[in-house]
Amino acid sequence: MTDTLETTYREALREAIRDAMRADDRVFLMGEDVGDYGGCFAVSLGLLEEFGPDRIRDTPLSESAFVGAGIGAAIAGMRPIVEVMTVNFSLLALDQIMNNAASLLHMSGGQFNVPLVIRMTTGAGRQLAAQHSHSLEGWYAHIPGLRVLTPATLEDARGMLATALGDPDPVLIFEHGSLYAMKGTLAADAGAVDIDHAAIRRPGTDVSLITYGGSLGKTLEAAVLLDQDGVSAEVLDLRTLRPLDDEAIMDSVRRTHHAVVVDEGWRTGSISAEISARIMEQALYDLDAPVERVCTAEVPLPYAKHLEAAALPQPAGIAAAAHRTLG
Amino acid sequence: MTDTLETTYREALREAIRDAMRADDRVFLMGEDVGDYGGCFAVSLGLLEEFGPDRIRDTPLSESAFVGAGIGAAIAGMRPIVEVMTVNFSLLALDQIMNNAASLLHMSGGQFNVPLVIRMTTGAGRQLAAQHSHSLEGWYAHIPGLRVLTPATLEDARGMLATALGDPDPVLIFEHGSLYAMKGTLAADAGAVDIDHAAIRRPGTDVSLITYGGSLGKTLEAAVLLDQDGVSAEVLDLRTLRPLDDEAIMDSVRRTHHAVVVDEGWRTGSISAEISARIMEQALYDLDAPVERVCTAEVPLPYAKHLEAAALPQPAGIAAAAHRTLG
Amino acid sequence: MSARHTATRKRDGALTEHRHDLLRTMLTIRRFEEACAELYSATKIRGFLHLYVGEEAVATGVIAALGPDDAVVSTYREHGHALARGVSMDAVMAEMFGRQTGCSRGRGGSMHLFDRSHGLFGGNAIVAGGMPLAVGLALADRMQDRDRVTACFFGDGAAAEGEFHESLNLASLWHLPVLFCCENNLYAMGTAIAKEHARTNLAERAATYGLEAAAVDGMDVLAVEDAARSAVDAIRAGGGPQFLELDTYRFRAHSMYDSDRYRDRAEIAAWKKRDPIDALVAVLRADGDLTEKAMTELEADIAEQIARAVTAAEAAPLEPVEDLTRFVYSREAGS
Amino acid sequence: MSARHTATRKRDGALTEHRHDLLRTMLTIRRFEEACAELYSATKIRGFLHLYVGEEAVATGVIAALGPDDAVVSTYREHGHALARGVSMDAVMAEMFGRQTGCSRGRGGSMHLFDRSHGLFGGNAIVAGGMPLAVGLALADRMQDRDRVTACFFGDGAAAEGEFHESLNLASLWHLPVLFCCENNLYAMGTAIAKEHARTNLAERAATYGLEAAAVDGMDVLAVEDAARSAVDAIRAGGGPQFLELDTYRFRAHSMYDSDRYRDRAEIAAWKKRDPIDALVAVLRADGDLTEKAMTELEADIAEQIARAVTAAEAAPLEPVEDLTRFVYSREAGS
Ligand SMILES: Cc1ncc(C[n+]2csc(CCOP(=O)(O)OP(=O)(O)O)c2C)c(N)n1
Ligand SMILES: Cc1ncc(C[n+]2csc(CCOP(=O)(O)OP(=O)(O)O)c2C)c(N)n1
Ligand SMILES: [Mg+2]
Ligand SMILES: [Mg+2]
Repeated sequence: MTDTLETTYREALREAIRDAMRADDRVFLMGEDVGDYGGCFAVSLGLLEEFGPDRIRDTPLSESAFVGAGIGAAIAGMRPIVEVMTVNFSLLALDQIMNNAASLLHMSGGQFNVPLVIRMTTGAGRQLAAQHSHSLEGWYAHIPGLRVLTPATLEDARGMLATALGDPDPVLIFEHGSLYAMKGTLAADAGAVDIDHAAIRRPGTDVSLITYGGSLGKTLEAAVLLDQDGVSAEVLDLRTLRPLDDEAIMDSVRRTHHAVVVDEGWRTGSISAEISARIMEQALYDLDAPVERVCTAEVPLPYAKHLEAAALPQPAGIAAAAHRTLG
Repeated sequence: MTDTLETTYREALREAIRDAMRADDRVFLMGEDVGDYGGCFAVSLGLLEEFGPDRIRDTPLSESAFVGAGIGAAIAGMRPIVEVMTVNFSLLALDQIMNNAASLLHMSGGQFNVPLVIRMTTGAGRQLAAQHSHSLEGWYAHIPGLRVLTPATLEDARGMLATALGDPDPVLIFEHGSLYAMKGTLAADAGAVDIDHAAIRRPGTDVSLITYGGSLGKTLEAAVLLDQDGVSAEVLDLRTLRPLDDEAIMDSVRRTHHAVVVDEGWRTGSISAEISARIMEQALYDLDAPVERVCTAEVPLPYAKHLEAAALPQPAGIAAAAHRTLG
Repeated sequence: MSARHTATRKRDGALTEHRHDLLRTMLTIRRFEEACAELYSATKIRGFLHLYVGEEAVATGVIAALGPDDAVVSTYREHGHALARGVSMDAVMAEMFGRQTGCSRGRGGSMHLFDRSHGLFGGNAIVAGGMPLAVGLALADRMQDRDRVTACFFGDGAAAEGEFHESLNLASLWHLPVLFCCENNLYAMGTAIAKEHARTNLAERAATYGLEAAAVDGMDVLAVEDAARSAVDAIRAGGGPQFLELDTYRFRAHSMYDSDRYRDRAEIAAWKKRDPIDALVAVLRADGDLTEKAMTELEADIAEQIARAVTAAEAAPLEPVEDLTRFVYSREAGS
Repeated sequence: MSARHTATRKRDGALTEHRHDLLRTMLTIRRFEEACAELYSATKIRGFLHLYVGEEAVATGVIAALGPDDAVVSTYREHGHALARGVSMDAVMAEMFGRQTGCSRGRGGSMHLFDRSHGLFGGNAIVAGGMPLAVGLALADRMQDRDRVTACFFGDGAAAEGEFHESLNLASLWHLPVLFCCENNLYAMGTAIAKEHARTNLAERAATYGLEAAAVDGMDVLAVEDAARSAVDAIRAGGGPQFLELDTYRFRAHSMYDSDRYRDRAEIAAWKKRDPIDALVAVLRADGDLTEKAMTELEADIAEQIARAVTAAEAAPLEPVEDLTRFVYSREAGS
């Protein structure tokens, strides 16, 4: 077996950027505080020193302009990695993402593809309150023309960027803020990973727990709780929210006949609703019970620790939902 | 019975605005070209002459600033009706809508409610191509703190605004671009309507066709087609997308045991997914078949008439989906 | 000044020919759009149709100053830019007809004309939405040491959008090769510039971002070309972005839906007296460079070209419905 | 000049008292935030914590010039604005602790302090996000003939956002009673102003929207108050919006997460020599208006007030979890 190294989600992301920049000079990183500051979550720390201010490019607070500039640069032959500090601020650039990045190829009858990667932090859990805790990756998964990735493991943090940069079309990568400090081991030669398929992170036979991103850890904890109750839960990590891997989802549900979708987005109109609807459409007769959804309470996330914790999906709640499906 | 008058959806909206402005000087209309131009879809035509430029207020092309100004004005005692020309451009104001309008009440611990009404045109069908044809009302229905209305009839065009203005919190009203010219008769004394309940627009016993806004007409046409095939379709007009009237939805499904959701939004992550998921959660055992969804193809809407028509929900496709659920 | 420079430059065959080209371009745009207006009423063309009639000198003059490899980013009012850039009229007309032979394969229509081979990057219908894109094209050129210049067209109304501010600041901050061309036709749809901007001097506003900025008579194609030429030369020489405010006027309504209630008839009439095509014709006549005959032949020639384009568009195939979801992704991915 | 004006105004009891109030306010903010930093390390306060240390003269001077009914819109760095505005320290501290007695009932935290009774409209953590809101407050005041002035605080980085451009244009175009207060501390997080703006003279930029704009020494509370007072008077007299660039510096990192790698230690040291509190103390001492004893008593007084606030916050109840979804809607609607 290949030797491994101790690392973190943050370092894995950084190494992925470093590799990409070394391999291809068309690649550059652009965003607020990616350079002198080292990245608001320290992902790009040290890269300025290696690659210089042209390729580790600090931008003004102008989300719409620098995301749009990334789109233009991609069309003109570069391979930009645009970092939007958090998904909350990406609303200011949403017009550019939907009306330009996602639409140009089709509007132009196939002439202008946009090989752009946009990275942003998503999610709650650090008491950052209502304007800094959104989970809007489900919204982006609604947009034709985009690919949406949600790395939840060190392997994916390390490997998804390279694959995304190889994609001829815009790819969004959502990094959950609670994952940056996650420690673990990674194969020393870890590299590009497939971004087309969901992954079973824990096999099981009684119920399928379907999740992604920052909720994977909590869902695995729930699986442990369920195991203690004698319930064998399978945990499916979607990895990619657009396009969804229907086959993997249905395959798991057909084996377990019970499903719980865990999603940090607000429940109404979340990606969990899409998954639930697809399961009904494609596997209704394999279900022994309605698909359950465990989502964030429909409230602008409050600062107070106990209120925020109560608003977010938690292992006990996930386990309870699984028990409900099992009746 | 009260006497009636011939009118249009456009005129009904205009009369509603006129009434509201006459009844309460805190009410004013603000947006691009609402004054001198008469409204991009002529809804406010003539109101400038009656109320003057202070209360029929033309704004610069600054969606974020004038929507935000509407929020501030609402907090400070006015009752603004902000018109955003179309939902496509509302992306530029989405940060203000989500992070201020929808969040201020909660973030402030109940101190600052935002009695604001935002009107915008939504939808496709007029060959306006990719940047002018979005149906994003489903997205807005995802946001806690907002109310989302989709008037599909003359009564609702005439009556929803007054009720919305009476609401202490932000209300968004989506007017489908294809409805403005819709003609019909309205009670001369038509006024405020309830905005809490869905409405059965055509009773039926075999299948529930659940829809809203610009798709209501097509769905009613589909019901006629189905009737010719001996299928009795019930057409439920949701009217309000947030909060959804679960009771009305489940009541219809429990009677027909079959459901088709018709939604002009792109299928993945649309409001139709939420409705489908809720039906499974609340009425699975009343269903004789999976809930079907008829949505817009997942493509930036093309200009060419035949391509656009093929991308959008159509009566024949709706009827076919109903037949599929009936097996 | 620079305009006079050209006008008085010792006339030679090349100059005469060049001015005739400018005239042909402006007249082609004018007649093409007049035809489009009729085709719209005949419901052959649908969607939104924004005509450039009266503003032809702007696109014609600026684009005449660009090199073959330069880039153009425009708005929904871009027929003139496409034709001036040399995009085939057949392809533009076919696009309006929604045909497969259209320059965007019928998917874009009037508001979304694209042509990679001519460096036309659209056709953007979100006001100011093309500005960040232009900044990005220029950023890539700078990073790849290309000496391409990107001309970015937008209106006076667009200058009120946040993206105008962000884009000018970014281009100036990063010293990017963008020529910002503000087509100031005094109205944003029905809103007069005085209701759009607290200060209506847009060149002055632009200058505060540290760019060279000038206002030019947008009804004088020679003045426009000269101003654009010196700006483009300076940009290509590494001087950073520049801004031109091109003062012009649309002779027609904002779009085919607009009943033009907000403009004073006298104002319109006054501007029509400054028709950019008449103006150039007058200069050429004064210099004895344009005969009646030449003018008649030119009109006939253009009329025939348009007729051919219409016939071709009528006959052109539609994109098969099975291809609806083509070009959503470069590879045929699903969702 | 206007600063000298105050400083040299014939000293009387009222003036002495007023300057002591300014000192008390600045010192209260300083000591309060020093306590917050410790409480953050002790994990009593969580989330993002942005300290105002070094910038106290700005909030103190501007807010001293406001009337009791005026409005304040601030950012995530707003402890100083809240305290200067007279929001109870107990309520602010309790908010940081996430308690029910907090000024936002524990839902806002450090970045979202609100207090209707003191005209504090937040506490906005989207950079420049409060600017359109301030314009709207002023619009409502104008339409309702109230003579309220709205002071809108934001940073140098915010001036790069599109909303800055849109908001200044709108306020000037509509002649609204807004005092735009740009807290120019030379950095937007780790990005120096020269990397944020092509032209770093923000007052000059603001003036191009047609507002009165001036740059003021933000480390001199008397200068700030005088500049703000004349601006507020002019605005209240119907003169339209004004803009103050307050040149200042944060002595601490951007937030508790920031290791401050991007600032030169010498630069920080130089600015610390201009500590606004020391500066005012020096003036008072020179005028013989501040005894050692008075200073010691003031410190003791503030220390005790903070200790009480901490104790009260510690003891305060938490909002019951059942009330999680309260205040999503004014009426208890569902979704
Ligand atoms: C962001 C956005 N808001 C509103 C519109 C609707 N709209 C289309 S053109 C236009 C006026 C633009 O005026 P200007 O920039 O001066 O360009 P002109 O049409 O005069 O050439 C408006 C309001 C839009 N397309 N995009
Ligand atoms: C729209 C948006 N983009 C990015 C951020 C992250 N962020 C928070 S504060 C800040 C710097 C703002 O600088 P400035 O406006 O100068 O205010 P200062 O912090 O210096 O007081 C950034 C980038 C944000 N909160 N909102
Ligand atoms: Mg214009
Ligand atoms: Mg700053």
